[in-house]
Amino acid sequence: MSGSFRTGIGGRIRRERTVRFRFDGVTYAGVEGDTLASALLANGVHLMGRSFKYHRPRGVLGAGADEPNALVEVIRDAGRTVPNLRATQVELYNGLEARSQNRWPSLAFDVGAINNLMAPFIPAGFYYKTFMWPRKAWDALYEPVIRAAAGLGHAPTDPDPDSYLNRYAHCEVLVVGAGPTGLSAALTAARGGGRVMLVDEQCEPGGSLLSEPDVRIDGLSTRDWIARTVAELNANPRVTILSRATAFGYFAHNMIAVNERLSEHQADPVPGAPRERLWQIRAGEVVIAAGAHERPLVFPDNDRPGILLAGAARTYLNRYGVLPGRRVVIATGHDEAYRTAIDLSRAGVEVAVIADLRPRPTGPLVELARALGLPIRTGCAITGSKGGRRVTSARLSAILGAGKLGPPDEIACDAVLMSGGYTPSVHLFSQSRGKLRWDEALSAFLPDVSAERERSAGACRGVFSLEAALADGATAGAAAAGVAPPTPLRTTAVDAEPAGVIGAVPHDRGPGARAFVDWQNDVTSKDLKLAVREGFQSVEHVKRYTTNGMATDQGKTSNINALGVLADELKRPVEKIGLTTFRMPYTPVTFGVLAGMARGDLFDPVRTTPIHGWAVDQGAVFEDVSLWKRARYFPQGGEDMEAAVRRECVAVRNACGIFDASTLGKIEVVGRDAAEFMNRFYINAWTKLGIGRCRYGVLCREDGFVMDDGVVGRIAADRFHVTTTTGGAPRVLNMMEDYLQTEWPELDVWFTSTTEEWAVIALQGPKARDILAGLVEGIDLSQEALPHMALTEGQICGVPTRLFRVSFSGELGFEINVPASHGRRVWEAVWAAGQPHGLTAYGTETMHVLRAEKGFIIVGQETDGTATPDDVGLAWAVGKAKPDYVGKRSLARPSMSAPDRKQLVGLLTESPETVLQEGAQIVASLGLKAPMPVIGHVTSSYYSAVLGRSIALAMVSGGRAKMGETLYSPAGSGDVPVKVVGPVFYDPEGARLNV
Amino acid sequence: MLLITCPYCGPRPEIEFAHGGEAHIARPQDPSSLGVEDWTEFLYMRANPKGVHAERWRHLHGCARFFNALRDTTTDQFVATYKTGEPRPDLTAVTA
Amino acid sequence: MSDVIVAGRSPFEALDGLSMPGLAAAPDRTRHVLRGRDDIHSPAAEVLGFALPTDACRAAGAGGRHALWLGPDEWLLLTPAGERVDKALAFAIGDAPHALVEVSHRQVGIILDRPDAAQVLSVGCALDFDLAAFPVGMCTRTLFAKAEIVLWRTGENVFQIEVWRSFADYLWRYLVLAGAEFA
Amino acid sequence: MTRFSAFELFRQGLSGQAGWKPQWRSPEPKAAYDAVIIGGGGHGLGAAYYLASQHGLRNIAVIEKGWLGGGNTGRNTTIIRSNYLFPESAGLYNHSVKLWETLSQELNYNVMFSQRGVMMLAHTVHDVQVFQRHVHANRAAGVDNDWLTPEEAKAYCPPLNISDNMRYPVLGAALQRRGGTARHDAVAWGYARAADRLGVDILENCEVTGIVRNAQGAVEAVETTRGRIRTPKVGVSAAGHTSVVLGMAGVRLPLESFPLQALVSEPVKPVFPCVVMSNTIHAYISQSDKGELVIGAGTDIYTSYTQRGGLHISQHTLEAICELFPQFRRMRMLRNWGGIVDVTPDRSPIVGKTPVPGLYVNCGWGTGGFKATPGAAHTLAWTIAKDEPHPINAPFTLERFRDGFLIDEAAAAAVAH
Repeated sequence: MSGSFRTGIGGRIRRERTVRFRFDGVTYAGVEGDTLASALLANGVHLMGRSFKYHRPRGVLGAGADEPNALVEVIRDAGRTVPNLRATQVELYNGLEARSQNRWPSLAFDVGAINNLMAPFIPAGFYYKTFMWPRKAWDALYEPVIRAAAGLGHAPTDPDPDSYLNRYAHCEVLVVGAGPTGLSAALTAARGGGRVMLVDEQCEPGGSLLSEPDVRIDGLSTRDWIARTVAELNANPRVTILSRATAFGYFAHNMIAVNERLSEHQADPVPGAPRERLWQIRAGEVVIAAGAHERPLVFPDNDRPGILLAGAARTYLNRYGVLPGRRVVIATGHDEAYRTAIDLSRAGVEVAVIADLRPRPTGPLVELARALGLPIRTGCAITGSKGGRRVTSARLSAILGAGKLGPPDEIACDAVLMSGGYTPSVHLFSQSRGKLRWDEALSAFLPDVSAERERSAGACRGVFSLEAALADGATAGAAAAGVAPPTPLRTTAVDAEPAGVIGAVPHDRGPGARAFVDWQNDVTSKDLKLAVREGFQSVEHVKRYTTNGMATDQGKTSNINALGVLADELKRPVEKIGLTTFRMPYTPVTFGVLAGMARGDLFDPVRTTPIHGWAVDQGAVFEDVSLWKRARYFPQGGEDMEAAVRRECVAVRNACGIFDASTLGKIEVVGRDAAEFMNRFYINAWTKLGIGRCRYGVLCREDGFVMDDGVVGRIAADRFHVTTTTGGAPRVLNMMEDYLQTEWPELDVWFTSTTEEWAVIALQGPKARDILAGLVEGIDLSQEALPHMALTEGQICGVPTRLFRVSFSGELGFEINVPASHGRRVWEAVWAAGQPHGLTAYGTETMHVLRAEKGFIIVGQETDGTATPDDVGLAWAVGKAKPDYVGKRSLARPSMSAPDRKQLVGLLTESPETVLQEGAQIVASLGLKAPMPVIGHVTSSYYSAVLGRSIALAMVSGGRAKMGETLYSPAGSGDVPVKVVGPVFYDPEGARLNV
Repeated sequence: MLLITCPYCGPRPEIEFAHGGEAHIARPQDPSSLGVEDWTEFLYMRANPKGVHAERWRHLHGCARFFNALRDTTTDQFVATYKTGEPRPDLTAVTA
Repeated sequence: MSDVIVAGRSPFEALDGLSMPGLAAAPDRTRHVLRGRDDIHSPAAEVLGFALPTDACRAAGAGGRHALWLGPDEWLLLTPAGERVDKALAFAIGDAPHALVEVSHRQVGIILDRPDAAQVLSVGCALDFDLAAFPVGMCTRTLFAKAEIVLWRTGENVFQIEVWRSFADYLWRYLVLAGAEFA
Repeated sequence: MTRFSAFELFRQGLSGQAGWKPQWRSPEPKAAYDAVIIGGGGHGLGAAYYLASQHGLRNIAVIEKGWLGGGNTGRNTTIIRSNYLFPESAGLYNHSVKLWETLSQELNYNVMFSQRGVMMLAHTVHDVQVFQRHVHANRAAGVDNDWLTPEEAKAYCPPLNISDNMRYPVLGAALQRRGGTARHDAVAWGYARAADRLGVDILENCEVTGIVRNAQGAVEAVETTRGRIRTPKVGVSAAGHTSVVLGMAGVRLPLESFPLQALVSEPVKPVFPCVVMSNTIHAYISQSDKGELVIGAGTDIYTSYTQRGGLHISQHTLEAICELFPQFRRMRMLRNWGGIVDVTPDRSPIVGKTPVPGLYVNCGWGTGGFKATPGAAHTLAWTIAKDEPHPINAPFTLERFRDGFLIDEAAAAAVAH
């Protein structure tokens, strides 16, 4: 019966273009222009899914973004699977493979449907009331079972190979929605000459007009009017139209996020073709023309396949040329359903009856239906349906008033088309934080007070008549663009009475009957009443307790009916109950498009130094330090890190090592008040620091805790070369600017980041001077001319250098600053010159060991944001005479000099081979059980090759008073005794420095 | 993403800025002369108002200047932005 | 010392030929950051041969020299490779408070010159590139994706980008990827 | 009050579930109470419950300006763990975890505490040092925390990408097996129902407009939109609004309130067995009982009470999620929301007395509030009842800022989440 529900003519499909696709393994034929839903309906397939909780068989309910039932997995391959797609929005393509969800073993026969029989015992929130005994069973049994039953489709199993794009855009007017209102708004706004963007979620502009073949606008058919309008807009270079583009989020200051689908609708996207694009649009003015969603009727058994929204049925007929059935019952509380009845009967479908809840429906549409001789029952409620995987009959009862119903009768049918009226789509308006008001006449919330430069137009603000909506759009577009509105367009549309019904339809089916409000989450009017009975009166509580409106359709079809049910139950007007807040996104948005291009290489910048390439060539192993890649060690011939580091350490101590220190932060502090600023900023005294001399600087936060450190050189009276930690550079510069700009604007000093101006080559070891001697020009390297903590400027290898005589290793050392472009060339020259001297390249790991042997701290390793300079043995650095510096006042607090503060000490294990783990805890006595009083922790721990034993630095409470004492470090293998010693393990008198 | 009007560069996207916390908290001229309560007040206590808030921003990835702003923390709408050192604008004047 | 600079290494080496029409490394330049108040304007103008731009986010230039306004007291001076103006400036400015720091090697220049240059930039930069909002001659620090750049529009479809050298590789790769959709 | 049980569900099922009574009353405010708790979230309701159940105070009220659990209780990613660095923090959070383990039974309300394990990923050498320090510190404090190799981490969480060619490869992980998640709304409702059963008045839609102090400066009453209520003791658990409420009593706090966003995917069948956190690249993810992937984003950079943040914050988090779990790139964000988190300078909470006699505060939880709900409520109740801190919340005083005894988990490089 393939295609047997397809009409012969009409619609926006191309019948001559057959499209083959598979659903649950069965091959079907559709046509170009179909959605998966319309193609299945054309094949007479209504059963498309199973509900979340009761696993009830479900057919398609709607025709668009509001679909709660027909959710499918679309599979291209293991990495290209998407769960929970609405069949109503999946554009058909050749070879499309779709699978129904939340059923086992098959859609037709689903074991999970057992839940349906259990329904009386698993009402809303049942899981809060049980699964508590025995305690253990929750982890072992209950929860795993609950989880297995939950969920809809399956997550993809392989990495997504597709790419996603990003675009920032700006326009004077953004129009959301390309239905009649939006098209009219964009057309008018464009005449203002500004940039206009028109975004629409469907595959082509037109919106509701795509389902309106017979109306004429301005003398044209809707098809021609859309074409003419789009053509005029496209002809304007200042106008951008985006289709398949959903405006899903409205953010502060008129930032609207739009998800554009680029290739999902194609049968064979070009390999590597981007899949989606995120648009972040900053708009001067926004016109929301988002339309409205049709409301289902809440009556018993209203969820059988074959029961769908009347407007959706009309869309399937008029846009897709598909008949929802052959003999239909129309159940309505709203005029629009009459259009469906009229169009269907004209298409040859038997309209068994139009059951209208309203006692005396009037108006042109009703009259038209009467004139066509369609059977109409007024004051008639639909009170049930029959059928298994497809509805077979509808149960109708006359409403006698006073809650009484007449005797029911059954009308055979293969489809029930229902309408409770239309709910304006106020999602985006609400997201923008605009205020809504309840309109009793329309039974709808409407935009009231805008929070942004925004205006709603057309159906999304309750203007439903086509002619009025066109005019409303034009007015909004004109106002947004600051132009005069054009003369209104005339149409041949027949208007419907806008009012409809909300809440539950009266029925006489007893307590067992289930009338669904939220189809996907299986929330019935009974569940809502139960919630109220249990004291959940806030609409947010009811939503959360029953999960009404929390399914993947986010309540587009259910929220207002739920409010209606609550209003009845609470005997309170709807506006007193209020509406749950609308949250972005309007429809679900792919993670990938939000992550955008930030993946792999581009996830984060990879910062490398000018010397990086050399280290790569040497087979260095790198580590990530903030955004930088730093060489950690240079293994030779299959060395592991331990072996490499021991070799590198010994080489530095006995000969010389070369180390890339380029990542260290550098800030040039310049101006006649430079010294004064340094005095106020760092804890040290700077005024007396001679030109050509260096000093180790320590920076505290205002709360007195150590924040950063580094060597500072004085280049000139008014110029300091400040170095910072690798990760701390931006923090320090920002803090400098903060104090200068907001606290001390009177100082004449400026800061410039020079981190990347200079490549820094650290040459450390007894042979350093010999190696350097042949490379420098006009620089006296002697101890007298260039002692420890001195600096000079000159040339090296023909390029200018700032040469620092500094050491972070305890050896004779130089830090050669050269212009970054020359870093590698100079490095290679030094490397070559060093070979005869046994020059060895070393990385950060060896650097850490060398400085630990000397008891030098690393900020962030010895300190953790709660250490004062004195705690880490840097009290000597404080400029005692200074009246003030950042942190001084805080350091004066009594607690900052409490004797039991954690203080930096050295630790030696009894066995020289035992290397404590960094982070290991320190306790005062043996054999303690947790929770135990901890008095400290190991901050750094290494095996020192040159000392032939392990060493550790630790922060220990009152540590400096515990010299010589034995403490313990609890470990899995038992407590490790450690002796407290000074933090300097190697060359304590510093003899090796001053040579 | 907020749109923030830098007093020097004009309206710019939020990602170019760093937030600097509450404005108009001047560091004492001579901190050492402050009692512990006053120092704690300066160091830590914040108004954190629900409503119009005077706050510091820095156009970090722009002109790099610190400046001040009045913003309603219940709507995130800016009332005014002004240069560091300028007095907090009189709201009645601004909103008039 | 321009010859030396030419002998220096460019951070683009790692990119092994990754390229895109209209994307090129700018010629080497000598760069300085000049900081100071109003009293340096006229002495600076004497040396540079044109007035320092004092309008926000505007560049000025003459004779191959350019000054880009980056902040109310901050200019980026670009001069042909090796043409140094620092000593002359320091002398001319004299005692007026100021700071002059060379940053020739801190950053590199990239030129984006193609009909859709503004669109390519819009992939990663949130600024409005409409000529009314970002006219020719405008310059500013901003962000492109996760990299801070100085963006300078030198023609309707021509942008000069200055970026710190360790971000150049990231920026270049990102621009090439961004341009791919317009290919 | 009907007791919850499978049997009761079945019994009610036979009568269309028609016999259930309200889970808590909606009483009119009395003129006076022995104690009043401001804030009807998990913390406030819990404090009332423990005051009633452990300290015998029955004549007390909880005042909520909106609906119960409408603040951060209903807006978080429900992560529960106690593997904090400093013993003070570990003590407080571990006190909570112990209470969580029997909370469903104690309240006779299934809060669905799921001890699926919380795994914190290390991506750098520094991370490794910090997390190994955590493991050692936690063990000494009696808190379970294990160090895992990348392979062990993958075995515990199969979807995890541990390949070396990631921008920030996984170098290891710290796993607390007792950590997990819970059903956030149920916590508020469960405490409310249990407190109500003990006589606590829960006053919804009742906003505090003033705190009245007597001549000695002590608390005397609270002014509300439902009238003045006399009480000698007021406990404030108002999360993001704490500054505003304490401002009514003239108390200034070291707090700033920031938007904190979270999001969920569409529900899918079970695919994610635990909780994974990466502080370095800002990704926090688990899967709810309903099947949604629950993802925590970071805070926006500015203070705000809008309960809304910028899209770029969620983007940043999803970048990280998609790197760690590239197979989730095609999953879709269903819902995104924002809470208001009150943050202290050391990212640790303030639980205890204030300068105003009779006024007690529980605030500053930043992103860590939900996991601490029972422990914070329990110790606040103790402090209110005895007018002195419980040993566990004693370190978390307001005075620690004056005296410099910070408990700085953030600076210790393990951002508290």
